[in-house]
Amino acid sequence: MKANELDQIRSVIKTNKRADLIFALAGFLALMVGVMAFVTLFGEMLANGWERINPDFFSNFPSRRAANAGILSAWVGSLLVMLVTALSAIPLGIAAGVYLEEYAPKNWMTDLIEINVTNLAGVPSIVYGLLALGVFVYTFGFGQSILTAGLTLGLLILPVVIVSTREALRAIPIHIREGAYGVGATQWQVVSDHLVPYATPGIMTGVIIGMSRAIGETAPIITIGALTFIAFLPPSPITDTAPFLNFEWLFSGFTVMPIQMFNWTSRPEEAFQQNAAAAGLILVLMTLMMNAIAIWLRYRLRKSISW
Amino acid sequence: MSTTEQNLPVKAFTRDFNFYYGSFHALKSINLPVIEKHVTALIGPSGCGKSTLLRSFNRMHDLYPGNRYQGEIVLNPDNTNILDTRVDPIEVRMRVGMVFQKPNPFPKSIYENVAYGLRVRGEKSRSMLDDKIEDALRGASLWNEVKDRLNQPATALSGGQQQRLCIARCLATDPELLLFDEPTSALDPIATANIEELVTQLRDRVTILIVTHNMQQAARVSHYTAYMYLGEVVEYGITDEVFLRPKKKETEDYITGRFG
Amino acid sequence: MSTTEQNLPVKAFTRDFNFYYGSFHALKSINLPVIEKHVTALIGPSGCGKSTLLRSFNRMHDLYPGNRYQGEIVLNPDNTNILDTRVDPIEVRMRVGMVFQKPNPFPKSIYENVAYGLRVRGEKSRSMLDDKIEDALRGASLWNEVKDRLNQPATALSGGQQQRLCIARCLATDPELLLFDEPTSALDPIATANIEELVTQLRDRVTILIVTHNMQQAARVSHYTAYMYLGEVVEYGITDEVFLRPKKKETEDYITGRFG
Amino acid sequence: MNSIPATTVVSDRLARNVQRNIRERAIESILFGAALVSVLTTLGIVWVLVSESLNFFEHVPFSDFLTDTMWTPLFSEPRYGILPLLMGTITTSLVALVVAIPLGTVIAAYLSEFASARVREIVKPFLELLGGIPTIVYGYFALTVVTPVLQAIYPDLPGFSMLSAGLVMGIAIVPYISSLTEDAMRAVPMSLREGAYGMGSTRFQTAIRVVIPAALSGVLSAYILGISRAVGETMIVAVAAGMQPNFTMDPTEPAQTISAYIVQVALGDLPHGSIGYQSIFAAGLSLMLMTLLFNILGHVIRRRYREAY
Amino acid sequence: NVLVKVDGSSTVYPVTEAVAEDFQKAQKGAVKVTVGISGTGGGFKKFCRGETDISNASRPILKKEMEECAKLGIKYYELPVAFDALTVVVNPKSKINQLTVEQLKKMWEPAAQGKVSNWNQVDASFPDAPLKLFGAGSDSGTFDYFTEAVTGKAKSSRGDYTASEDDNVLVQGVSRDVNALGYFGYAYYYENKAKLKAVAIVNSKGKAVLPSEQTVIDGSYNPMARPIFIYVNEKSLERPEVRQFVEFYMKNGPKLASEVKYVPLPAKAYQGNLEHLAKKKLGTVFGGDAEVGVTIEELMSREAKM
Ligand SMILES: Nc1ncnc2c1ncn2[C@@H]1O[C@H](COP(=O)(O)OP(=O)(O)OP(=O)(O)O)[C@@H](O)[C@H]1O
Ligand SMILES: Nc1ncnc2c1ncn2[C@@H]1O[C@H](COP(=O)(O)OP(=O)(O)OP(=O)(O)O)[C@@H](O)[C@H]1O
Ligand SMILES: [Mg+2]
Ligand SMILES: [Mg+2]
Ligand SMILES: O=P([O-])([O-])[O-]
Repeated sequence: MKANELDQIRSVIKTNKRADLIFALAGFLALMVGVMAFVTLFGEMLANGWERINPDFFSNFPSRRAANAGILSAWVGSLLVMLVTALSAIPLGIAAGVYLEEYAPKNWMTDLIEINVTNLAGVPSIVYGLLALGVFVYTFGFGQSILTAGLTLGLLILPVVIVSTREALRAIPIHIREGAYGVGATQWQVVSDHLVPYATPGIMTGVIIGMSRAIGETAPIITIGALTFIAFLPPSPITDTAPFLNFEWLFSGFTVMPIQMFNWTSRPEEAFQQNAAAAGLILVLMTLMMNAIAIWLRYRLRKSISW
Repeated sequence: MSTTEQNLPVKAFTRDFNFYYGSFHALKSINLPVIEKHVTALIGPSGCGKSTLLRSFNRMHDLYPGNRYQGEIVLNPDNTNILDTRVDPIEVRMRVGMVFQKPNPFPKSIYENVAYGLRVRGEKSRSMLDDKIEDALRGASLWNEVKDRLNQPATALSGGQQQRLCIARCLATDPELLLFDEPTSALDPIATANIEELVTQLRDRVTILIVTHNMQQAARVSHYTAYMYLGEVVEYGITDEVFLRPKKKETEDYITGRFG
Repeated sequence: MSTTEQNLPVKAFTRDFNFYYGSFHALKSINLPVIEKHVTALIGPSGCGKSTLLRSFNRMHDLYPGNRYQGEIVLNPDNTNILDTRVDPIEVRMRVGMVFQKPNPFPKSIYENVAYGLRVRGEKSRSMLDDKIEDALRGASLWNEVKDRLNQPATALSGGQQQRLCIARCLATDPELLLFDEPTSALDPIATANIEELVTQLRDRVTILIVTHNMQQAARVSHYTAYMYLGEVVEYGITDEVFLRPKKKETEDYITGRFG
Repeated sequence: MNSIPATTVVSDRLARNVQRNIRERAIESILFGAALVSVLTTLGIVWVLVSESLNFFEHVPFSDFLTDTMWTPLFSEPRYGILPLLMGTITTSLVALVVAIPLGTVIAAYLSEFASARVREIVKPFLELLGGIPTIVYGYFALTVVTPVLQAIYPDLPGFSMLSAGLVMGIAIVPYISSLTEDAMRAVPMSLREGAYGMGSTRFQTAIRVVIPAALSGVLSAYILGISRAVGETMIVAVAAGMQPNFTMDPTEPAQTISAYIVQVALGDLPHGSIGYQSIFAAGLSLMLMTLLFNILGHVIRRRYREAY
Repeated sequence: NVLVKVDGSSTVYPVTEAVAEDFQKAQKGAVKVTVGISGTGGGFKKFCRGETDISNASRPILKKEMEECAKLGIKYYELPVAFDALTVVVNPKSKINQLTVEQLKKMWEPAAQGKVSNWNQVDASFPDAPLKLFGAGSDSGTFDYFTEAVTGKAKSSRGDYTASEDDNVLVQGVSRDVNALGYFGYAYYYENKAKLKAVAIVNSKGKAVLPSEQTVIDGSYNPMARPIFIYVNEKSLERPEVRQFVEFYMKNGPKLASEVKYVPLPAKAYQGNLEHLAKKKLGTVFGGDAEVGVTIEELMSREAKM
């Protein structure tokens, strides 16, 4: 290679590298925008709401006196709603995911279900609220209850659970299946003894991400009309007399964290804004924690994958 | 019991067996005997249909849509055509075990891996399980290496150990016919030697059909060899004959490395 | 300009070259010349380090973290140690082209694939591009097959055509050294024959270093062969010598198929 | 050897053992039922939206709905033109996308092609966390932080504006876009990158000329998902955009989106059966049709630009 | 299941909520009270279907609603619980100090939509500055009352203003915009005095009056002062927990109303309410008409005549 050709190459590289550097900077800046947004958002809430976070805040009912107001009914409500959400979405989502991935024959029906699931994932949450209002509240007569809210959010996260189930199943290599079939297992044995257990971490990741989305959902809950003053807890699901289970709570009125926050922000007294910030902070921390668990699970999964 | 010309018992054979992946005719009129308690090797260039034929013996193709069998694969002593619609593929797989190219232990404990076939058959007695598992692991020359860590995950074993575990998994259920699909191609030379050694031990106990792309291996472990090409069995015979005095030009070309 | 004993010009050579994947010592003290305008083949069992060595010649390993070079790889005529920290890997790659095991055309048109290297070098003149692209495609024996559909996506070509396209992509930028990593292992026999034919044509124009697991191929296309084993070059010499009169026992075992 | 007639067996996943067969089929039916729930959900949504909308359109001429430029369904002289809500929805979404698409793409390209594995491992989860923050929180962030900042820069900006809501919505959507885009870019096989680097490309050239084109369908789907999100996003606009059906596409004006209207009405809990109640379903139907349009577009794009590698 | 269900007006909500909170505490949790916010109209809808025990209302029941209730045979007690002063506010920097109802009408009537967009269009003496309006959402009693008081017809309003059920959003809007004008309940003004300026409203006697407890009680803050009510289902009142709750309400009403910045009625009004219950005086004293500018005195006399 002649020296002048080499020089030419070098000057081209120099130009190319300048673009490279500029883009790297742009990328870094873009990242910083995201990070800064988060830091400001979090910092704002922290600065405003920090003082209100103490044990009483968790054990007090909402009150007209900002200083006494707490989130007891809100977090218990969120917990119970999430329970219904989980109990409806997890089995349904896993079953549907297993069906689509392992059983579904290739026909129009399957195509329909698949397209449908992808579409549902893109339906705005407020539309689920309308569904709940029209079907659960008025047609089924569940009223503005924990059951209504839980089922609504359950349907909302169903596509997430289905998709993550399918992805987790797809990640299991075909030769694991063949190994199991090879020793004479039936399809259901393969699914229940192998596929679902091995897919569990992946499915859980999806479930938790779905739940963390559900717990912060405000619009559909507002739509079913759950904006109320609730200074009591729903009946306990567990009783001390047989049959030890009680389902009255399903039909109880309720409030949830984002609604409580929303409620407080619309109070005239300035002091309630502090409560709202504190509730928001806790809500964000709850979702962050759930997301963190999901991310950690996925990380573990990626590390321990050994087939 | 049917026998070959030399009056050896035939464990299984195919008769005018054809196989189609959808419209692709992958196997053409295969007539192949598998002699009992001997090793039969399938050799041939990549894509010639070795795996396809092997997998037909335990109806592995049933798992995927669009595949089609035609003709017969008969399993002795009961002279059952395992392709018959009345025959349950699960039953076939309970009688015919398979070891795959890549070791595929389940991500469970070593114990549970070997126990799985027995559990599928409804075996619950712990002592019975313990016994059979020990036997199977001994049969796969793995017992000494794992006896102290039966509850550890199988995936922690080395590749060669995993493959022997997969063999143990099959042995535990006493298969009548054992299928091997290039069982050493993912293994290092030492592990390969171990598996070959194991196959030579097993051949007096079970009937074995093995696919290999390594001709030396075929020569070392098998009694009979079938050379396949483009979905057909071009030549079949006693291994030494096939390797030293191939009857067909294609076989010779392949064996001498002039092709493939 | 350095030369071998036979006074042939050396395009590149390694001197005490070691390579580490993290803590794994993959290449050990490699000293290998690559003779100009000739084909050098790297052979050896799987995992012996052929690809690792080949990829060092255009610093492909820089793309992954934790890799470490030690020693020298010198490129002539300017006698540059391309491993020198002051040498820009991009510059090295502009001088040294590489063709991979699996054809990897970019998801662009045939034309744009071949134009890519020129565009990266800042070439904008359309007529210049047209000329060079035609030359390169002719050089890769692909021109006649694609000249009427230069704007179609490259991914629509057959595997063998794709591989020749990848070769054209390298040729367009006039590389001083062309690296091939098992360029035919993903191709059918006819496409393989085409590529081999192409390599034999190219060897008068460019310097070629080729990895192959197919010994017949090495014998057919190369002038020089290096046999590698466990990260070392065990034997190096004129191809016919290495194949017919190997000096080392390991080489002989490998070549006669007694091993691997 | 007794001869069995030659048979043709088509593969069948299920056992033929009768008892086992029945059990396996029963299980399959149950699983199928679960899969059907998603279809029922869609049917439920369509039924609710369409039936209530039909009631709505008994009172409101369809042409008014599509052409009137005022939306005051709850007033004494109600007007039922969806256009102001539609424009609000489109404008806020556009503002959001102008923020989210470039930011998301640049971040994705940076993470996938530039950042070290370590940086990626740390930053990606962080971005995902950002995506998990409830939108109501973002809403107040827009109102209490972003709007005052914008007003400091641009004093004429009203206290509620599509600009502020759109910007924050954009930030809220960035994680979705960047995460999915990055996934798509990561999925591009290393062999293509090696091909590009082997030709002497810089990272930037590799990213722009090879990786993004190769990942195009994934990248476009990510954008489509972002658009869907923006169009359907509710709480941010409800809190920060001003709840004012405004026939304008000027982002510095306050406005109302379709979703925000639904929340506004739902907050007051309209009596079941009234025209106001029906109006939220008509609005919901419009929203649903919009997102459906984008979903279909997404399908088409995925079909058309399926990854070629 | 010992539960008292209350729903309805957002204006009345703070009072009822305060009562509910203290009541539940006093009962040590033996009785549960839910207080929903459905707006006055939404509340009556449920009330007349028998879904709730008590309905909060920021205006008297209307003819249509009375008919609804009658259909299902639902009878009710009408109990005024406090007065609210609907407050018109502007930005503290605004030069506007007082407004007439006429001027308000010019700003808010439907004909103003898209046309009246500058303060000087309302009155030539007002500054040449864009007019930015903030008001209650169209589903609330506040909206009904304001439109009735200003334009003479309930729900008759222009549409191009920032509407929110969340009054804080309105507070934010007005406090940030020099040219803004908004209206909402007195409590929101009171809590945000620092950020807002109340506008004096020229009353029927031609006097500009600022909202305060005093001006509400003496009736001079008209027509923007309005009574707020609870309506109690007759059947529900037979349940001890509902009766206890209502009695508790009347006993603690004055204290709690002023605590949440409403103007309590004179003590004897609450006493009168209890007597109505005792004497089973059902129905409304308003005859189903939307009325504005009822003073405390008038209200009291009507109640007495019942
Ligand atoms: N699932 C399938 N669908 C369609 N064709 C297939 C399928 N599996 C394999 N084939 C084709 O059938 C032929 C035989 O494949 P098979 O896997 O049996 O070859 P093989 O001899 O085992 O090759 P190898 O040595 O590479 O494993 C090949 O042409 C292959 O492409
Ligand atoms: N990225 C990596 N990290 C760690 N070890 C690696 C990596 N890539 C390869 N190795 C190891 O380095 C050794 C040499 O690998 P290399 O790919 O160069 O072998 P090869 O001779 O090309 O084999 P083949 O014929 O299978 O391609 C092997 O032991 C391999 O396991
Ligand atoms: Mg095979
Ligand atoms: Mg290699
Ligand atoms: O909630 P309102 O009092 O405005 O009806």
